Amino acid sequence: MIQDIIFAKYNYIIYITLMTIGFYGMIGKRNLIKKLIGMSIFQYSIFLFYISAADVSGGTAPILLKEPAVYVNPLPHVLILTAIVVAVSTLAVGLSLAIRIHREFGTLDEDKIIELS
Amino acid sequence: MIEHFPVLIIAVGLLGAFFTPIIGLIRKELCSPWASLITLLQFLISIFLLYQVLAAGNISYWLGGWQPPWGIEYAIDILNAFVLVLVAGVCFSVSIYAKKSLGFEVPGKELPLYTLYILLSTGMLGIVVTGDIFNLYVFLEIGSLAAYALIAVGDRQSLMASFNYMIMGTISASFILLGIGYLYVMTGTLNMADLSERLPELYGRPVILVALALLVVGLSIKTALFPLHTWLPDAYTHAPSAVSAMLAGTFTKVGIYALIRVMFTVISPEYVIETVPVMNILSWVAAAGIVAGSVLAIAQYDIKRMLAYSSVSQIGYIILGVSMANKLAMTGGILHILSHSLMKVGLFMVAGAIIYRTGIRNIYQLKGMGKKMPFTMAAFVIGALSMIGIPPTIGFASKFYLAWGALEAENWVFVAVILLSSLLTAVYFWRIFENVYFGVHEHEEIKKDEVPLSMLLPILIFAAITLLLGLFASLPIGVIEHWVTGVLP
Amino acid sequence: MGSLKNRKVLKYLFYAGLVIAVLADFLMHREKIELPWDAVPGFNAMYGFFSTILLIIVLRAAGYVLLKREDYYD
Amino acid sequence: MIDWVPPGIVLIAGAFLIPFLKGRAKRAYLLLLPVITFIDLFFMADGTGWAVPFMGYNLVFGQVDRLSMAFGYVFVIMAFIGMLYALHVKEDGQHFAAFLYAGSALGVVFSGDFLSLFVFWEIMAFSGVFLIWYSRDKASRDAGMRYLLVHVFGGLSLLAGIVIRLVNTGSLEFGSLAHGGLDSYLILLGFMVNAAVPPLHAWLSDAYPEATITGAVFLSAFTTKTAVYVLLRAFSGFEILIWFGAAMAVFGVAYALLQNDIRRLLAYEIISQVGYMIAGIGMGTMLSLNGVTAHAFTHILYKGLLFMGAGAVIYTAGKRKFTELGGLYRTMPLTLGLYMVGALSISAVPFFSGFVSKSMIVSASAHEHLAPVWLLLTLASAGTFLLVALRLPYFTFFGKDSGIKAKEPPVNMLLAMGFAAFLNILIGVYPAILYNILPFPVDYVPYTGEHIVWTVQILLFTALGFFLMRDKLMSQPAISLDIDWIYRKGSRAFMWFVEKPLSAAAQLPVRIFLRIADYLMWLGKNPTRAVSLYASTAIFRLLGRFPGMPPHASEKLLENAWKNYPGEPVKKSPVGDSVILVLILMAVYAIYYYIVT
Repeated sequence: MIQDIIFAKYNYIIYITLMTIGFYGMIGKRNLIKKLIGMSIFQYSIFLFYISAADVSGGTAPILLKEPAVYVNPLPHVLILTAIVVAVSTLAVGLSLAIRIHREFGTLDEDKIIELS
Repeated sequence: MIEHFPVLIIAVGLLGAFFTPIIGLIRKELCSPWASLITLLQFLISIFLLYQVLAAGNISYWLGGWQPPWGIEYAIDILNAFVLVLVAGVCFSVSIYAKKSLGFEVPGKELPLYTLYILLSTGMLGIVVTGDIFNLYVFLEIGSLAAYALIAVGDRQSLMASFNYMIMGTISASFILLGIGYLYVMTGTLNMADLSERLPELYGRPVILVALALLVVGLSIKTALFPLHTWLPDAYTHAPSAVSAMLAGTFTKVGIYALIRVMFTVISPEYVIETVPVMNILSWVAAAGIVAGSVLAIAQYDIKRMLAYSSVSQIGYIILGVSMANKLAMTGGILHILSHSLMKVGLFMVAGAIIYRTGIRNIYQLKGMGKKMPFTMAAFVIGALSMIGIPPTIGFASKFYLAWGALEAENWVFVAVILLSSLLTAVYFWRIFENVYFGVHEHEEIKKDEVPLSMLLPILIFAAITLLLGLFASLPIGVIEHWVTGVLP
Repeated sequence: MGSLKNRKVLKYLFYAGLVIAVLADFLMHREKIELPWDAVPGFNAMYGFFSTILLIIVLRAAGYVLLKREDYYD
Repeated sequence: MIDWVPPGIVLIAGAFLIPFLKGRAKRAYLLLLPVITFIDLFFMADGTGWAVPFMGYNLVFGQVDRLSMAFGYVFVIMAFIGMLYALHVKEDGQHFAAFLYAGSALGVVFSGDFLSLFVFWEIMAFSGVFLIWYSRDKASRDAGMRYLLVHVFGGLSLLAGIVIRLVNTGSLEFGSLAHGGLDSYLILLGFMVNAAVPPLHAWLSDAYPEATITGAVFLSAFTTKTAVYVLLRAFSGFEILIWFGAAMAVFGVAYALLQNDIRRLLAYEIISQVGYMIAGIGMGTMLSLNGVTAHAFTHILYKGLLFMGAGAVIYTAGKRKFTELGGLYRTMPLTLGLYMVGALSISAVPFFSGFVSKSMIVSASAHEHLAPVWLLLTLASAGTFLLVALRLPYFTFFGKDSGIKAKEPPVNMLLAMGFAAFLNILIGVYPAILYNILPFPVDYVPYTGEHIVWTVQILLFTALGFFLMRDKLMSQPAISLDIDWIYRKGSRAFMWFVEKPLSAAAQLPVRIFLRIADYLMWLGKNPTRAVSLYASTAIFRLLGRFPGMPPHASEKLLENAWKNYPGEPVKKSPVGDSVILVLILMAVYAIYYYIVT
């Protein structure tokens, strides 16, 4: 029973785990870069969710098929491509902010920055 | 040409943003007029769209000719068009104001600033114009990314404010994305109209509840609804004044628009009002936000920070009106989107003007400003009176409808909250009036020293509109009521 | 107020006025009696006088509590 | 076809022309505007005019009947007198504010619906405050601020009442409200603030003495009388008002007696006189309502005159306190004479205007056999005479010579006072002029033998009392405490309260969440260890010691284990805090949704 859930839906469990790790990173870590890493993990966990939802076991890509076959829903993949672009841009903004902060305050430790500002 | 306007409003913005750096490379000074031109175009298109919606009914534009639900649809009804005009109008006016203000506060950064400015404007317009829920997420992120960067060009503390906002904004967007994901998994469609048709069969499944909670929390962050407002005061305080003005007037409002859209169009009003009283809990949170925002505003000394907390309170008003979900309150809430936008943009521009001329931010140092900058301060007074809710300003009309709606709902606590917060608002603005008009400057002779016309003019226009719309409040109210009657049972 | 002599004359005129006012009340024809004291000649005179005295005395007393230095609020 | 314009609009719109005129033309215009308004008023047709549809309701700017006309006439006359008195003032802003103020008062009088009434009501409050602020000193600034706060409170109460009424009845029509119910009580509260009914009166005595010399003349006429008008329309026959009014009449006099500032004395006298009107409204008989209208009419004229006289003294002598004034009759005989006309009018001396109006209300109380009310009103009447006709002139114009070299005020001031004095005597001698415009037919005859004799008795014996005890009436340089103590002293406490405990309380939800968050963080440092800590604590509590270990050592061990829990105490992180808030709210929402379905 439990095995069924774990093995049949393990990707969903991983998505929840990743999300929690991401949250932990954003909340628990003082270093801004680590916070950003947490943020990225959090975002990517959602991508995993989308992809998992689209997956059909044994399905193929819905291109270049001559006859009807089981295929994977392509739309979530496309959506997630967009979302990945967004995530990468966010990370880029975040990292450049971190660089500016480091230049301005000389540290990336949140406590020290708050003391300095 | 005309039938392509819904997409043109976005295309103009995206192309405009793309060409800004190129124009900036030719001559830096051209960036600002270019941004004004682009936002003016968007403004004109949005006015035309509003006109068309009012005259000929809802517009549905199929991107690339693909029929929805396969293709992306831009669907415009009265609410969209109304918010479009508001957002585009504010973006245009502030872009004129921004020339001098940004030039003073963050000199030499025109090139990236105006690119981002146009992107932010376009992102917001995209959120409003689209009829596809995933598209909404994408535009939300376009706008947000531009906003993070724009905030970060402010003073020293703005970096951490922006960072905080970015983390919160990303969580918000991710929640929205996840919520959308659940809806998609359940229904297999992303088109809003299509979703609203397919969802009713699925009501009662826990996964819809999770999606709902994710969407509400995600959008609450974007609208800075108490207690998720924590990013807002820092961001508004430390961002350049023009950016604060624009964000205060538009971005949170667009978030509220999205909330209304999701709650009342995608998911049906019956569901969020009766089956799962989402609106019930939201209205209490909003009421808490109204009072807390006002109280925290009184405790502030920095004028921009005070205005930011005041925003928290006023956003509470809007959400309260929307979430009480009767016709009067809803009308009041949506009208308050307009009135708060007008007043808050005006007030932030005045704050920026004061900083431009004197560099003062502490409200107890504003003594004698009434003589130094008579027109600016007069506009401030009008905005503040509207904020308090004194006729004949637009703020009065919306608060009147809100109070009326609360009475209709027979919720006396909300009535008391609305009136009490008016008094608190009066308290924190009077402190400023007192200093501005009666405080005596000991040292120097005060000479009239107004800000340049390009800054003064938008300020005065906003004050004038606040007054004029107050006198002719029936105009926007009629438009809004039309939409509200169509949505609420 | 003019000379001392004038003052004296005024004073006497004033007293005469008091007496006449009370006396006239005795001769007055009353159209209707609405309040119990309408029939009592000179009631108004008494009431006017004593209410004045009362007002002044009570307020002198109240003044001890209510009156404060002028810079009280500063 | 519209052949007249709402007179309030004429004054308000006309005020906007003032800045464009100069010199003689401006002065002529200032006087002409009330005259035009008067002519406009004269041609107003009875009935309902100027109904403007607005947001689905009818706004009525021209509700004309005999009652509104009576108030309209006196308001316009007073606007003229006040403007004549203020003609020497050079500041356009003051004239502008005065016209706006008078115009909005007229607007209220001719409003037929609550919304336009409310709008004019607020304009009145906000333009009135400028007449105070133009004194341009700290005292007037502070007093004006308090004035505004009180009026905003009153306005909000009024608005709340109006909105409730709108919801309950669906109508905005301004009519009788004497039936009770939350809406009418809220509206009553709003009206009573403006009528300065104790304990809502302190703004009046606080602010009017700080107004400009000319501004006070306007202020004395409009705000309270507008309130009397609306109360008359909406609450006539509302019995509780009788007792409010009677108490108010005595209260006003009593407090006036304590004052050292001449205009503050007169301000408290307004409260007293308005008390008569409120009492008359409460009685609600035809005679009393006529009396209220008549008394409001004459009161505007004589109280204006008194404020003009006091203003003239302050203008030329530069002092405003009894303790600093005295002996001015030599140099200001004209002012004294004109002032005395006002003083005799307010004291209801026969052949002066107060006699024909005040006596209507007092007689009405007798007709209704309200003996205590009669006694209170008569007491107030005696006190008024004592104060305004005896004490004030005695200590200002006679008494010890202060050595101030005052002279007569400018001609326009004297003319304005003269005109007001003329009207007071005219009405006193020929009351039919006033009685003809009252709302109900009048069969009241003021000049009967008994009435005159009784009045004279009261007046003369009051005078006797004054001369016997005038030393006791000598003022002290002091101020009296009043209800305003609460907010004058309270405002500082309020600011402290908001800045410290209240804003802390507003942060409370956030803090509670953060406490939870802190705990979760603490738990998250080393969850297994934390759980084992809890478990071992539970065992210790149960058994009193750990198995195989003496109790003392067990306790020590446990204490150390708690102390050495991994990591330093959790530090706050703004970013992290916000994220935690999101998570907690998310959980709250999800659980809530799950429960309600």
